[in-house]
Amino acid sequence: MVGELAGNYSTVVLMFAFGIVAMAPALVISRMISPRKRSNPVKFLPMECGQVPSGEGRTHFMMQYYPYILMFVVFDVMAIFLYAWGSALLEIPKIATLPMMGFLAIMFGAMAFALYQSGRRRIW
Amino acid sequence: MLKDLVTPENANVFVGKLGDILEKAIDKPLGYAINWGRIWSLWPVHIETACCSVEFGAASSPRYDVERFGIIEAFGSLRQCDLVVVQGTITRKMAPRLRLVYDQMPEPKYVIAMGACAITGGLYFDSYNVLPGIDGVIPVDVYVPGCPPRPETLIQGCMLLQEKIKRMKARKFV
Amino acid sequence: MTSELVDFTLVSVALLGIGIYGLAVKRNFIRMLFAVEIIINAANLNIVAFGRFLPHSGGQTMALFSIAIAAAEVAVGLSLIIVAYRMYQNVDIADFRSLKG
Amino acid sequence: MSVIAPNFKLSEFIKSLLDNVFWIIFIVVLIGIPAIMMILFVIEMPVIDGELLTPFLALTWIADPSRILPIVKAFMATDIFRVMAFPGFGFAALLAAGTIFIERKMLAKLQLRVGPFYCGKFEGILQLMGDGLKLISKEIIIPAKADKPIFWAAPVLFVAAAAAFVAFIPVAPGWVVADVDMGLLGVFAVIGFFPIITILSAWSANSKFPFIGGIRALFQMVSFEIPLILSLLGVVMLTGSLNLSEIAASQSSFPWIVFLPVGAIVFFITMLAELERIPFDLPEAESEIVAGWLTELSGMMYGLVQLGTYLKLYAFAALFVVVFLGGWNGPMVVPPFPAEILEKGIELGPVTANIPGLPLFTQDMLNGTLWFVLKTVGVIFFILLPRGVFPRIRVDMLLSLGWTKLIGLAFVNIFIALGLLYAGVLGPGGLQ
Amino acid sequence: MADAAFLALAVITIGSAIAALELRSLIYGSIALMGTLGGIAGFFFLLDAPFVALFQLAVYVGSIAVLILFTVMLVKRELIFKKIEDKRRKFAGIGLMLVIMVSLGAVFLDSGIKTITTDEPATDFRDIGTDFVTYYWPALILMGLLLAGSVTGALVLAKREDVENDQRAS
Amino acid sequence: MSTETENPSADAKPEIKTPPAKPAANKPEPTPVELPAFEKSISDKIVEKFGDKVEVAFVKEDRVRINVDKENVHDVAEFIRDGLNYDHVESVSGVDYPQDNEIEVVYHIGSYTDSSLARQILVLATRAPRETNPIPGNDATRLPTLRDVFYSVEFHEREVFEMFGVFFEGHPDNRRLLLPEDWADLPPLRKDFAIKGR
Amino acid sequence: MTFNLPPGLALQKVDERIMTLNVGPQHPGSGHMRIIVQIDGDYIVACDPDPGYVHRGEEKMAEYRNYITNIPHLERPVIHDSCNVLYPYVLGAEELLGIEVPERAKYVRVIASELNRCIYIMYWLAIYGIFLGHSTMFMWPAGDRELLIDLMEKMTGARVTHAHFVPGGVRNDLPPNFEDVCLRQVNYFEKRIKEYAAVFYDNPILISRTRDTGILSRQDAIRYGTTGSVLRASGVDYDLRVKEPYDVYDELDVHTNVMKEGDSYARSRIPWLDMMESCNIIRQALQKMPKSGSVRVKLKPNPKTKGLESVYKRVESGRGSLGCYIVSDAKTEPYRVKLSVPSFRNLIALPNLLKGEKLGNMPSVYWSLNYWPVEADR
Amino acid sequence: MGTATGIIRALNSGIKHIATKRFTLRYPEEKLKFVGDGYQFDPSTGVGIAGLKGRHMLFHDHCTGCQLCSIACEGVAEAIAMVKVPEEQKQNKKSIMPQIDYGKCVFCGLCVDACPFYALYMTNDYELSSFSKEGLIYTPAQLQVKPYVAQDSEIQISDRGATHG
Ligand code: SF4
Ligand code: SF4
Ligand code: SF4
Repeated sequence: MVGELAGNYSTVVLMFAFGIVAMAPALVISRMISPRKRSNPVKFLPMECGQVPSGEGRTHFMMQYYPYILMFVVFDVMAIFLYAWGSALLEIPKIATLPMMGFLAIMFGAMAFALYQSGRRRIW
Repeated sequence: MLKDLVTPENANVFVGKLGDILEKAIDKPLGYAINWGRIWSLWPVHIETACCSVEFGAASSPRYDVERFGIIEAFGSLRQCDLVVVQGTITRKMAPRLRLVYDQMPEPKYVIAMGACAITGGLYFDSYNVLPGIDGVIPVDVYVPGCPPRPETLIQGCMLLQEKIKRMKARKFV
Repeated sequence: MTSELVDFTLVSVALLGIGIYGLAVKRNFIRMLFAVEIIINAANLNIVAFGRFLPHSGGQTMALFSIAIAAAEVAVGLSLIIVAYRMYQNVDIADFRSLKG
Repeated sequence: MSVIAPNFKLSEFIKSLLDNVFWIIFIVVLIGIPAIMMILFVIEMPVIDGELLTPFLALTWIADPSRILPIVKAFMATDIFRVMAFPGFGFAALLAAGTIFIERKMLAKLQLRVGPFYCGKFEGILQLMGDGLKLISKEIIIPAKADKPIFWAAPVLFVAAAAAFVAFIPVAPGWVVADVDMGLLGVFAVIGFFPIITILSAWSANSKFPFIGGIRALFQMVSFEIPLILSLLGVVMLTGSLNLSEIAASQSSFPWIVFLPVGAIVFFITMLAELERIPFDLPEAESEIVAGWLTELSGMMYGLVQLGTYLKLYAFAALFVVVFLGGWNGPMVVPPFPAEILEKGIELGPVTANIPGLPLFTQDMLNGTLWFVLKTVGVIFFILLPRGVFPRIRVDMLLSLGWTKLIGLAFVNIFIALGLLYAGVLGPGGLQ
Repeated sequence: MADAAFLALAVITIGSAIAALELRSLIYGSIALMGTLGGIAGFFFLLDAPFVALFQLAVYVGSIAVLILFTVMLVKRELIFKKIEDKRRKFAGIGLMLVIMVSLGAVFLDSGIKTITTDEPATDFRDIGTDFVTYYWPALILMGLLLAGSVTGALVLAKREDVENDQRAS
Repeated sequence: MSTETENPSADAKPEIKTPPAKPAANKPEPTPVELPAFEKSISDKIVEKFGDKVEVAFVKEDRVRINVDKENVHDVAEFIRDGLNYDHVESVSGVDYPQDNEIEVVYHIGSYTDSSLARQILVLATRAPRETNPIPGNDATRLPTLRDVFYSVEFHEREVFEMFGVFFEGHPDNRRLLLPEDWADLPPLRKDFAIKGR
Repeated sequence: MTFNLPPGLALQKVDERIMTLNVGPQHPGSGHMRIIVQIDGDYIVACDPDPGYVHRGEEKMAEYRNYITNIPHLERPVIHDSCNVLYPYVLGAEELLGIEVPERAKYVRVIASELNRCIYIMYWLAIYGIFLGHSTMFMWPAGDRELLIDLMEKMTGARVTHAHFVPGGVRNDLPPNFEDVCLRQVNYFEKRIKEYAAVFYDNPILISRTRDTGILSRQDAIRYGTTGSVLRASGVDYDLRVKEPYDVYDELDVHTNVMKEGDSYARSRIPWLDMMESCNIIRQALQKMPKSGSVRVKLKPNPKTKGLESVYKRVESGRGSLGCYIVSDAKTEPYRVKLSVPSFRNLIALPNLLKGEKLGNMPSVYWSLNYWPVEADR
Repeated sequence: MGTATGIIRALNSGIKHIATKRFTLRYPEEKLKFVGDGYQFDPSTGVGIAGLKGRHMLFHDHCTGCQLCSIACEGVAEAIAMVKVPEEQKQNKKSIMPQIDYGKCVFCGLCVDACPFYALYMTNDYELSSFSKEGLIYTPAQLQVKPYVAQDSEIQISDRGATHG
């Protein structure tokens, strides 16, 4: 039957939902029983070490490490591809490892280049 | 009937009153529990104002170890703290910052004035740049005298503060 | 109503439509990327659905490849956006006409 | 905020209140009770052990408590119980709470001091409760320009994601919330949620330090996810399964750490990084960026994030145990339950001690749980220990560590596994 | 079981797809896009393809969404909330969408696939792995080349070439 | 160091003629109190170079004090650095003399590189005119900065500026340092700034 | 400094990339000061220290107090190094008042000063540990420091603010049996600080974090006029206890620790070596000290100086050479007291060292400068 | 390999310390032992007697009301104020005695040094925290009380580390 496997996974969703259902009340209860005082608008300013904050809080060009995120996207795919291969490894002929090695070699090349690029700090 | 009773304007009243009733019912036990929690979990904000911070550090050192009382030193952000230990002199440059730090902390919050400088200005009673005590800046709960106070005195001050919290109403503000 | 192939295809068609709408209407580069993602996902859904209902393991394999390609595409696309944004300080597609990067 | 009605009169208010009470009672009596009756009438009550579960059965339980057992047993078999209590949330939260307490005490001992001591009379055992009560009664400050929905949701989602992670962990044979074929992949999918929650929470606070911390957390988690994924591949290759229960069961004779120590080390280090534990706690490095992405979280929000963090810690430690240390496998130490004990209880001279809960559990399950918990606590100890011994690493060092050394080691591990497999040491023709 | 889940997923997926395009804030748009991707993953579960589903979750939600969020956060705050589009195009777009949806939907509903359903067991995920390295191995190598090319290209693109290049642009 | 000898002053040569490079008995430390001969040679070199422009206030053991006019202080400082091997300023202190209507700025100059000078402190004092109603930065209380000679005076001079109102011309960064941002009173270390109750 | 700014700075749009962070005054990594850093991504492109949060006007107030009542005041800038910070003032006042100090008092002073140096360094080390995220390294030094504090407390009756040195000697004699206790605890203390090597100084993470960060070359160290451990970590052999011995240091065998590297690691290691040296000195002094004798010259209640005179005295404190410039006129109060404090002198190096560093290096570089904000502000 | 051995050494050192004795002084139960009864000053020799500089103690029968302590403190913290006391103390002609405000006092002991009549001592009492500023002002009558002392913990050094016994 189509969709029978999905039942197994529903417990994960159930657990996730339970996490939300169990924890949201904690915030609500906390909001209910905690004292609140909004006397001073200063209170709601972003915290900046006892200084009245200046400037935009959300601008931060941390570009130095941006290549790592780019690499992550690609190599994540690679890693999970490897799982498809690795979990079936016991059943496939040994010769079939070669394409995977070729794939890995290509990826190693790419990774070496990417690491070299990301190591050069001047260009980011 | 219900409809014209609960208008948007007075809905808050109802909610508030309902809260009050609820509070009455569970006030005693809940208040006690909350106070108990607050007593044993005083997290001081990390604001060093002057040299008393040395002895504040000593109070959390292995020899005196304020963590026995649930006080964790060197806490990161002020948003999670509930105790200001004013560690000494408040200069005119520092005072607004101290006030800001105090303001930005979430309720309930407590203040311990540590050291002669924080209480009255101490040695610097006639200095041109030092405030005579911090009462004018933030309300103080416990005074811990000394210059600097011995860690024992500070711990005693913390115990006094615990006593004070025990007697406080759990919900001071609505 | 039980789950049938046609249900999945219909959902996929809806997503495709939405994606095409987004591509046609939006001029924000990032939004257009969103639209492309939606279209790719619609296609994946179809691939997997057909693979399931006309049993063939190739469907899932195709989907895996498709997702991987999408990942590569997004990486390049976002790099493009960054370059373009750095040049024009904007994400409006109209500004990118002279983009040569 | 609260708008008090301008012409507010107490008498009117009381009158209206009384009216309300009257109406509520009226409506409940007129509609509610029949409705409940009808629902009871319509809904089919489950049959357990050949007995129909009716409300009247409760009366017999009062007379004979042991008759409740089948029902409890049936309840324990449901998903709800698993999610809420035993292998799921309750168990994990209990262990997480224990972890926090142990961490504080152990760190204190390492640092030659006492740690929490006075709270709860005995060695500060209730310290955590105190902290929790305090946090829950603490004001929650939402920064003025914060993105409120995300800001509120992030801590809750963090706990929920951690809980979803816990769902994959098999504690004892058959005791797992989600017994799925691809548990390991599921774990990776769930881990992928944490960076998103972190960065969203950091962004929504609209403050500088959280944003820097969030971006750091993002870089860190994202960079270490790949060595994490790769380091587990060796085990998967050798077992040929992604099911965590099967992986655990496959180690009945020896744990995989014997053959794949490199993978275990890589996994341990990446685990520390994913958990933001001390050598890698850059996102919360207090001497640089205050408290990182937690800076603006106050009160219970902070508490929830802490809870989520420690749930995650438990889940990672458990994953380590399951994958590398053989999960629940261990010598049988729990004595078998003879039938007469189950039925009659233990005879201790004149008295007969009935062990009430015992029939609910099997020997296997108790033994497995025991070993599992022991191993997990051991791993948790080693997760906690670096906090006392190492300083914090720097972010560029961290990233280069993850991307060069650890990925390299992970591949070494993969090739070791491949070699073992093809040399016939392990796998179909080998030891297993 | 599958039906309720199917409906819910359909609503989530399509709703959040619309939201992803129409929400004012790009951040919320990204979150909604994550909803769409997750919904698709749910469909994959329903189609007994958990491997693909989890791959989708890990890759799309776990990494692509992160990358998108990160990029969106780099963009100036005003731009995150700015909507650039005009009315005419919008109506044309809606029209186009409807035409496509109706025509394709009609085609599908009218064709023979309407009745297709299956009782065969789902494909084991190990078959996929086997396929990968046996039947599809050229594709795998190609995929490797593609991924390598993309990461190289992306890095080369995203780096700030040199100073004067940037100055010319500004 | 000896390059300066080609400019002999009109005065009689100083009678103590120690070899300038390596004075006796200063390397091994425990030597007991000796006559401040070495110190005298330092002051003599300065006097030799600048003649009347400098005034040697005292020569004590390890300490030589020289008073200079504000016009010459820069040159003297340069000579002290290049000719005498002193390389850093330990402290810059202002002293207010209301009766003289002057503010004295005292540089304590020491040397790390020259081990024979290790225990020496050369005190270079100069005076700036003082105003009764100072407008820090905009009045006649000015001195040339020594920052280009001795980099280490940077923060010290900033401090003297805010504590005494002595403006150092040519100092790149004459901002407030220690006092609160909104300080509007007299510079506090002047004698006419009375602290409360005294 | 041979660092080139990231090329982004050359652009006109730099302001977008650059974020200004206020580090302090309420910041776990700043102490009582504010450092305004501008960061471009992970790199600090500019840094502006903003001290003065503890400026209490000690120098002004010293003009209103007589030579004795100044004592509690002048030790407040560095209360955990209070003997050393008072030392130059006391020496100067003795010279101005023309007092000869008894021999035993000199030895007591040396012991107190060395103990205090260790106490200071231990606190410094504790904070350095916490700045690097090493909580154990906060706790151990903070705890072991108490061993010496205990000694000082026996000796002077206060934990940190001793007010022990006075012009004319020390306030009170050593308590009975002090020598034995002192030897025992100092020996144990030395054993303890050797333990730190494994967990801290030889820890590979610490080494990789602090090596080659914030390098202060020899020339720069001299040019900025830095002092103390900062100077000696840059390869300049300069210790006032050797170069310009005061009190009885010329009778003791003092060894100067010098390191060549000039990076944060060297700057953090030198104080540790100094502590061992201090232990040695204490042992020597305990041995050589006259077993009995007067420790304080009796003074008139309000001593006066002779006339307009000035002295400049220096001692080697825990942070480096600490000078005190006293101008006196014939009054009971000094005319002007100026403390030339090492923290203030080392502060000059901070903006230069931080420029171009990574943000993660900020705490380690900052605190390795041996900076105590209260002292710098006075 | 240097890295690995370093890490192992650090871990080893950490684990070793788990077995070391705790250094903590459990303060409210245990209290430190000090030298003597507190800081005193012998006006005849001009040298103090070692002891803790804690709360002051005033001997009413020695105090003559000469104000010297107050004058000494003026330069320090202005903590001492001379107040009228009921005229029971025959020694004190002016019937004024010092009253000390511990919110200001810095425990320097200079007032003890200044008292020529051996009337002002310091004691081992340091538990002075209070809820209010007024509670910190100690009148002559309060200063007369000798504090109760039960202080007996000292640092003990053994093979397994230092403890407080
Ligand atoms: S009370 Fe004493 S130790 Fe504390 S800040 Fe003031 S002067 Fe410093
Ligand atoms: S101890 Fe010092 S501050 Fe306290 S009263 Fe005596 S002189 Fe004044
Ligand atoms: S205590 Fe001593 S100094 Fe003070 S008034 Fe009495 S006798 Fe005079």
